[in-house]
Amino acid sequence: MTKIVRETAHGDAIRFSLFAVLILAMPVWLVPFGAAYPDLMQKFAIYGLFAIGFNILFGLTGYLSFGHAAFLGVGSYTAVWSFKLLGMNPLPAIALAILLAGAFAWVIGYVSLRRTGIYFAILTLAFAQMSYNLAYSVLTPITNGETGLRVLNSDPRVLDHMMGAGEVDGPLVTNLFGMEMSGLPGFYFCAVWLLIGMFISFRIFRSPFGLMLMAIKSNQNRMNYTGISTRPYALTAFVISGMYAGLAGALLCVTDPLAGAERMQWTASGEVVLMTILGGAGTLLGPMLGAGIIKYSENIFSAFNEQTLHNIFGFLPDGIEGAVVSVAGLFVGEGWHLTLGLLFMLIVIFLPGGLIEGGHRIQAAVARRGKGGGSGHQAQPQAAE
Amino acid sequence: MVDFLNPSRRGVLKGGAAVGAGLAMPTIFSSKAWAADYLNKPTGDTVTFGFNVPQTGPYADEGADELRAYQLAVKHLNGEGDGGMLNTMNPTVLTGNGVLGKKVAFVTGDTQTKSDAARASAKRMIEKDGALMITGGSSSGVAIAVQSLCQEAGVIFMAGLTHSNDTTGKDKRRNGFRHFFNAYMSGAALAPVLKDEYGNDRKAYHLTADYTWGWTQEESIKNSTEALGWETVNAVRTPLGAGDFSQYITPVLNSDADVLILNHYGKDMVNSLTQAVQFGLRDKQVNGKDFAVVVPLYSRLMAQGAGENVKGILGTTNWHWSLQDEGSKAFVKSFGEEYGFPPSQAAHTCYVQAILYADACERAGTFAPCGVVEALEGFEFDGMGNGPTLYRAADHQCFKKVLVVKGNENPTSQFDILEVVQEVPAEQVTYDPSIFGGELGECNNGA
Amino acid sequence: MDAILLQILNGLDKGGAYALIALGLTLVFGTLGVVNFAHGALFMLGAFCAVTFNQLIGLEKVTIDPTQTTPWGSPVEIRVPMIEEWLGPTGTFILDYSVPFSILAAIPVMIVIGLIMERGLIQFFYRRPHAEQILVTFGLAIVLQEIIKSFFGANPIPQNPPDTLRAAADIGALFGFEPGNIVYPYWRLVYFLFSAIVIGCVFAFLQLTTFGMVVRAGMADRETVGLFGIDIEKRFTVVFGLAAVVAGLAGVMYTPILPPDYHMGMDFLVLSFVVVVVGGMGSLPGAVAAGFMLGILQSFASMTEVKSIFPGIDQIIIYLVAVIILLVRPRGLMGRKGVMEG
Amino acid sequence: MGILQVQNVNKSFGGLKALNNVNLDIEEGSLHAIIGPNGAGKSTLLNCFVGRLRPDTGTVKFNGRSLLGLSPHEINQAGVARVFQTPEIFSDLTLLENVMIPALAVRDGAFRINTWRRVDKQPDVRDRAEAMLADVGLADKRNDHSGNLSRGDKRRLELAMCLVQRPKLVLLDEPTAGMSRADTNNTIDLLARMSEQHGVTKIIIEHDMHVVFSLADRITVFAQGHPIVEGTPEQIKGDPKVKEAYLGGAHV
Repeated sequence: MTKIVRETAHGDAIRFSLFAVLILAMPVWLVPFGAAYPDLMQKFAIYGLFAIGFNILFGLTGYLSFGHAAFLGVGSYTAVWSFKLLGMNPLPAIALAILLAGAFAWVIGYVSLRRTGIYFAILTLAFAQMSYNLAYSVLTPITNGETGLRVLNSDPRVLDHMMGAGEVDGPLVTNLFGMEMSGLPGFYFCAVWLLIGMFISFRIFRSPFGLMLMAIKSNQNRMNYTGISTRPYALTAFVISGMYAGLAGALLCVTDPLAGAERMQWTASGEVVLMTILGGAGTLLGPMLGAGIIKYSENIFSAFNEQTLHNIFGFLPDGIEGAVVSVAGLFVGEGWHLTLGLLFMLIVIFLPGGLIEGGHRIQAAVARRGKGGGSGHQAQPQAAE
Repeated sequence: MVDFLNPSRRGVLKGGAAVGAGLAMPTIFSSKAWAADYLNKPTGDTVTFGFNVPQTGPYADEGADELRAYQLAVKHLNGEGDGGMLNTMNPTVLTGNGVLGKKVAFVTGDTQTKSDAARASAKRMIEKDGALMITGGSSSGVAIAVQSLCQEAGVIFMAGLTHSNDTTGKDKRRNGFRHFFNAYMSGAALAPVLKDEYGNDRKAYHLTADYTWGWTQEESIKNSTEALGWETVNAVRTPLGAGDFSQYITPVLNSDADVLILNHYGKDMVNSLTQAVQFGLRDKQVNGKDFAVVVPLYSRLMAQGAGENVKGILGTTNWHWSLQDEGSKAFVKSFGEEYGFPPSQAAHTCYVQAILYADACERAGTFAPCGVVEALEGFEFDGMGNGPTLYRAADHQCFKKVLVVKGNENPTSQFDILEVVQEVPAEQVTYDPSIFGGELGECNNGA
Repeated sequence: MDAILLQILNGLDKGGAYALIALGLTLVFGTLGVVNFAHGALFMLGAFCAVTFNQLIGLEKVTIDPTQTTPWGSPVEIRVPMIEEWLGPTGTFILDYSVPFSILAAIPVMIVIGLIMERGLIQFFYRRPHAEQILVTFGLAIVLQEIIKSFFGANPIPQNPPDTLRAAADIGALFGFEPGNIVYPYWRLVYFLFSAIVIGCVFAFLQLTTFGMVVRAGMADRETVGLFGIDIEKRFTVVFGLAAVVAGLAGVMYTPILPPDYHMGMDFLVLSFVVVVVGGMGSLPGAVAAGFMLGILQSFASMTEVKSIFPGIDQIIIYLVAVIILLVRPRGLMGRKGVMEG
Repeated sequence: MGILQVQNVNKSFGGLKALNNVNLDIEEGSLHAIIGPNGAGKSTLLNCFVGRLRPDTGTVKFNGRSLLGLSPHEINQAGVARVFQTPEIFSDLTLLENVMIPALAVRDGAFRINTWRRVDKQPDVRDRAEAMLADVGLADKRNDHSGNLSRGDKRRLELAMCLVQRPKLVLLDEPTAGMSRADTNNTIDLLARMSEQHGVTKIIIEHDMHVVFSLADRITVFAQGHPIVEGTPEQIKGDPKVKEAYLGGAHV
């Protein structure tokens, strides 16, 4: 059984500040990893938010949803429509996206939460697949189907025109009162939302509400006989995580005003499950970590080609180099899915609690190796193994 | 520091650099942007191309072939190998010593045949790797999405395989160029051949992939066949990736139709064609005529998947390795020597796009996108397969011969699947650029 | 009328494939308690057994004709299948019937694959949460399909049905309808019969053999069977092998209908899960019934007449039915209480 | 007028009559034991009290209010707590959290979105939970993981979870089943002490006669879905019908 790996509330302020510093300083410390370019950092922040929200449902409440990509999609489409109709300011777009994704999540959650376990998972999957299939075909007037919904110069953009910023010569970029939301400013915009989202997640984890969610995951039967009506709690968690997904979807469009239907596909829902578990479901920081690793491997591993491999292994003798390159070539470039698949298997087999659990284990091992008891650096009394 | 507050400032990196400087960013962000008069201006002795092809997903094989062609093109541009179509292109200023004195380097990315992933990958190549030009792709959705990204970022996009009218129609962009043909041209080229083969009194039944490309093709083919006097009995939309098409094929049997037109590509085409043949459609007689199946857009790679079922079935294709002009022969030879098999049409179009871009830079004397755009617009050339070709200025669409092909009845090898029935001259497929609407807009240098 | 009959045929045929895949999935779930997301990959591996078999028996003797060269410079090769050279007409016959013959090859291969999977990985996940089972088998599915992709590429590889079964049968004429209106490909009829036979065999095996009785008892109440001193887990390993064979055979026989590619398992995975859940997790008759029911409904939803009333209904029908059934019948058509609700 | 009144309750499953015209009246403040052989309908009756099952006919009134049609959490909110045969606790949480959850349920009701104040900064609830843990002798384990407790400690914890709600009625379903003798005795002591301190009404279903006779004020004996005898422990000990119910007929 996986147990909830938890830190105590003690030290949250430090933990959060550290997190904030790490996020805001990403453009610096990611340089040696080759990941310090705006688009990837934006993706880290956005998918981090998505996973953090998903974790509130899956990690805390224990409901495995296979349909959260639908809310991401709803958020994206809402945001782009807000750009088209209202204007390129991201704030109304985000507000509307969160609201609409929340409403959508309420409807789907209300129906799906009548069931639990795999039946719940399949219900959410069914709703998401219906949304995706329709968005790709019949709903093309709303979603622009395969090509994806974009902002055009001919769109009304009422607010922009009122502000006298309606005529733009060149591409339409979202801007926050004149500041363009692409490149690094775009990243920092997402990062601020990530920090807000993370802060709320901290509050939920430590609140009585969060405790109720954990209790639902732990023993729903006991909850019923403890005078708690579990379904509204689960539904609230579902809607909150749907709103996070809507926010993430809106941010995807703030940094890149195009909403494609593929982001609603079931594989996209599966991706956020993987992110959460990879980092550690039910932990505060795990989902962010998982999101970062998956997006990193998607963007960096897939970019390797034979040429880059030869550059990397160029120091080896010719014969060996050729062999190493052809073996390594199986795992990168067009083979990066293989790496991803192996990574999942290894993590689930050996670290079911995710990377955060791995960290705890190392920490515990180090503590044991140290001066023995009483050194003050022992595993937290609450950290479960 | 106030630079990025000015809304007229464009460019992904410029704004980034402003904040970057404020935070004492590493030079990676600032050095390029400040010195440049256009985005990603090469400062060293290399110039970077970005090859954005599907490496995973259903079009991975096509993507792999595209990548092979690009690598070959880079070799030829840098003066390695036998030079391929560099020797046959006319006119050209390329000499095989790189472009504008710089050696060509390249980076690759995976589009996954998804607009989101393709844009993320293209952004990486632009933002991180400093690519000046993005090229490749195997679907229209991706092409349109990446084309508009390149427009906004301020680099050149040389489309790979994309067949929708929209790419150079309502979604055309000044920074984007397409060498591949489109659905309208397929219809225009196919119609006369259909008339010769099947007469002008036919009833057509369309099965159409239910997404944008499928719809544009259905419309184009409908228009050109109805102009022949054909009647369209029905047009049914099928879900993308339906797998089993039997429930869409059986109604064809009971309809009055005597021609089935499959507006499918990729796996959908392989499956629907295989299954249609199994249902005996090709052996059927309706209204006293032999029933016919037509696949308006053929790809040799995909046709391989349908095996013997393609025999005798008409369609169009952009290029085929069996063409006997000097350019095609040279390309097939150098590709075959390098990889041991002939190139696909996707490989051809991608190779040509890379060469054309390099040539345009050389002629313009700059890598600045606006200069390249100017050099490519209205450019006429020959010797790249498909005969004399025009890159039309009004919509950045290439006009050249379109091949009408037929599934080979007696293939001599596994690559000999299609035979060319007719090379339809460019005049016959040329159309008025205004019919599809859209605006090219201004070119964008990205800085 | 003809149209409706044809759509029922289409549904039976599609339903046969769904039912075969779902059968193994639910068998594994009911016995081992494992949600196997790699089950679609087994279907795909089965299909590639047929491809490999075909390529092996189709091995060609290559003679090079140095006088001619291909346009890309290499000499022209003349290829003759060796099996034809050795066996003459028998060889040609085997080549022609390579798909049905590859069943013989696929059964042992799939058993071995199934056993390796179960002993090597699945057995460690019996008591792990379903979410972890889903993830690890999903990872396995990706790995398997990427391996296939690196050997066979991403494009579909055509497999032909035997020549005599290639055409379509005029079954309408047999029953006195107007000839030519109800025609159906022979191979699809074969596929439907085949799936019915395999389903029948699996049920007979479980109903009539002692082994099957123990397995069924284990599905109903694992602890009690364990109390009798029966090593139920050893039998479950065999059950996993059986499920792998059923999925594999479904894949082998489906290749002439759907040219196989590395991704076909994933394409079927979600659908077959929906089938299993609609039928009721762990219920064998439920899986079969749901498979055929969804297949037929899907066919009807694709009719132009229906689509003109509900646009896009064919895109969502399966999911819509799943939602309705799960809301009306909490545990699917024939599900048992308490299964998979934790 | 007792605190819990059961009148003419019948319940069948298919053709099987699980409860046959049951009438019961539980006196406030008493510890009422229900005993009987396996399959006598004891657990079915309990499930009718807590809202898991709904009787086919008859009424169940708690403090004069009908419980029929209420869901388990509503019945709990009305003041009925339940202890399960196997301790049902939140085994992923700490002991303190386990007890705080029912305390929160009392303070905040069946549903409240309460995300602003940290859970460990709710002194009212926390103090109450800690006092309760101290009461059952688990105070020094309050930050441990409850999943690792011994069975006896789990039972104590579950009792604490019920009692912290200050219910009017506690239903105990074989609270010592499967326990060691030592744990059973501890549990008996605890129950006895709880009766004194909290003065709650209790209904206990039990097989273990030792437990029943050392604790109960009144006993009802069930056989075949029907209460056959009711009385004080002394009366029950001597009753011939009880012997017959256990030794003859049903229980083989």
